Amino acid sequence: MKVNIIIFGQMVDVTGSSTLLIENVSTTDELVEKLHLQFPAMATAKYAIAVDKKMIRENTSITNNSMVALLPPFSGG
Amino acid sequence: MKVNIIIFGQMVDVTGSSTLLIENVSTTDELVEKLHLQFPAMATAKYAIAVDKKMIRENTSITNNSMVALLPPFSGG
Amino acid sequence: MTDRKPKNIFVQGAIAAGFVAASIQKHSTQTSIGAHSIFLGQVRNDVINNKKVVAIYYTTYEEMALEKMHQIRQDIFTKYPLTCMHVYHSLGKILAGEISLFVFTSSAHRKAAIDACEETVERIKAELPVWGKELFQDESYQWKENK
Amino acid sequence: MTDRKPKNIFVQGAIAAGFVAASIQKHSTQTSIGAHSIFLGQVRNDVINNKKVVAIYYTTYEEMALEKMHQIRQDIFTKYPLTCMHVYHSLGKILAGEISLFVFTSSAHRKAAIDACEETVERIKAELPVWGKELFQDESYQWKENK
Repeated sequence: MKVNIIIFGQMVDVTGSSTLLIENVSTTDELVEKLHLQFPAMATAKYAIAVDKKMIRENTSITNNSMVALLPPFSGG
Repeated sequence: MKVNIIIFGQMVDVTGSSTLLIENVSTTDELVEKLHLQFPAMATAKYAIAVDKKMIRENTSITNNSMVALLPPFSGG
Repeated sequence: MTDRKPKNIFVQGAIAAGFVAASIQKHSTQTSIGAHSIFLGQVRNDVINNKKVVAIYYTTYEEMALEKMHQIRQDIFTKYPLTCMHVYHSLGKILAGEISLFVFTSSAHRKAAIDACEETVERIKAELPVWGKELFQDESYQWKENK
Repeated sequence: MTDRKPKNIFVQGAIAAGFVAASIQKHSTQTSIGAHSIFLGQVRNDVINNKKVVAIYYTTYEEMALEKMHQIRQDIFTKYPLTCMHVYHSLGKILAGEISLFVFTSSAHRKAAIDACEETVERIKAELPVWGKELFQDESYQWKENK
């Protein structure tokens, strides 16, 4: 299973990329764990996760078709 | 003693004029009494009195030089 | 009240959209501003007893209104950290759909600009000696009442 | 959420004063409107650690932002008796002094227009996935934070 992740704002500075492909994860908790291993700076970064354009607050299942996004604090306006 | 009165808005409909000259009054209470005799419709009209551009709430002395205004409810904007 | 001469706020006729734009544009050099709040009052085509309002004719007790506006302005600047405030009120005949009041406040942050604009509008409606005569199609009229 | 396609709110580059004027002008035919409330966000020339912000570069997660804005719009129309609401947000590089957010609400009476405008601005700042990168003169940057 591969999950495509899109990354915005200051999180791009943390991951160095605005998209990532992460393999072998089926929940957002697993995804976060993998990301933190790959990018230790994420541990102190503030961000939320959206799955299919909805902010999630709990561990959520993800599939090949899920659209996962890493969203740092909003600063529009 | 003559007092010049300026009249605005719907109060002009009541008095028929936008200025009046009232004689022999030295306070606003006396003035109101005279006006009500002259214009009985004033008894039911809503209006405030300004002396020298300040709204008054109590009986106030007026002189030849006073600028007295009859102000119906404001409806600007 | 200071001795400073009160600014005139009255304009003959409606306030044009282009005038609002020019006011906004002028602020682009004031780069400490982060937020503008604008209120525009537009004449409504109300139907009262089956008669349509086609225009409002505004009059004022100008000297008193300008003194009062000066005081409102001072109060608002004391209460809110504004960069600037502009107020324009129409006099004369303003057709339905035209703009008769323009209040424009600017500040570094949105809260001050928004609150100051609203408070200024409320005070103008309540405290300025201005009267609106609602003119109907058949040339009859009634006096406007502020809520 | 209805099936209706969300309206686009994003524009490339700054929002011109003339665009605001054209928006206002369009409403002169809607004679049931009595009040317009407008909020404009302008890029500030803040000084941070002795470095001056010369511009903000805005990016968004557009698909999600438009869905969210659609929901905000529906909530606001449910809560307030509005005649209309228009929202525009800039993307790309907006210079200090330029306008990056334009929120415009109209109603028969002022209370609804003013309250709806303020609530919409607050929700946009809190809920829209948009990010501002503050660009300094020396080409360094920092990420904007909303208060």
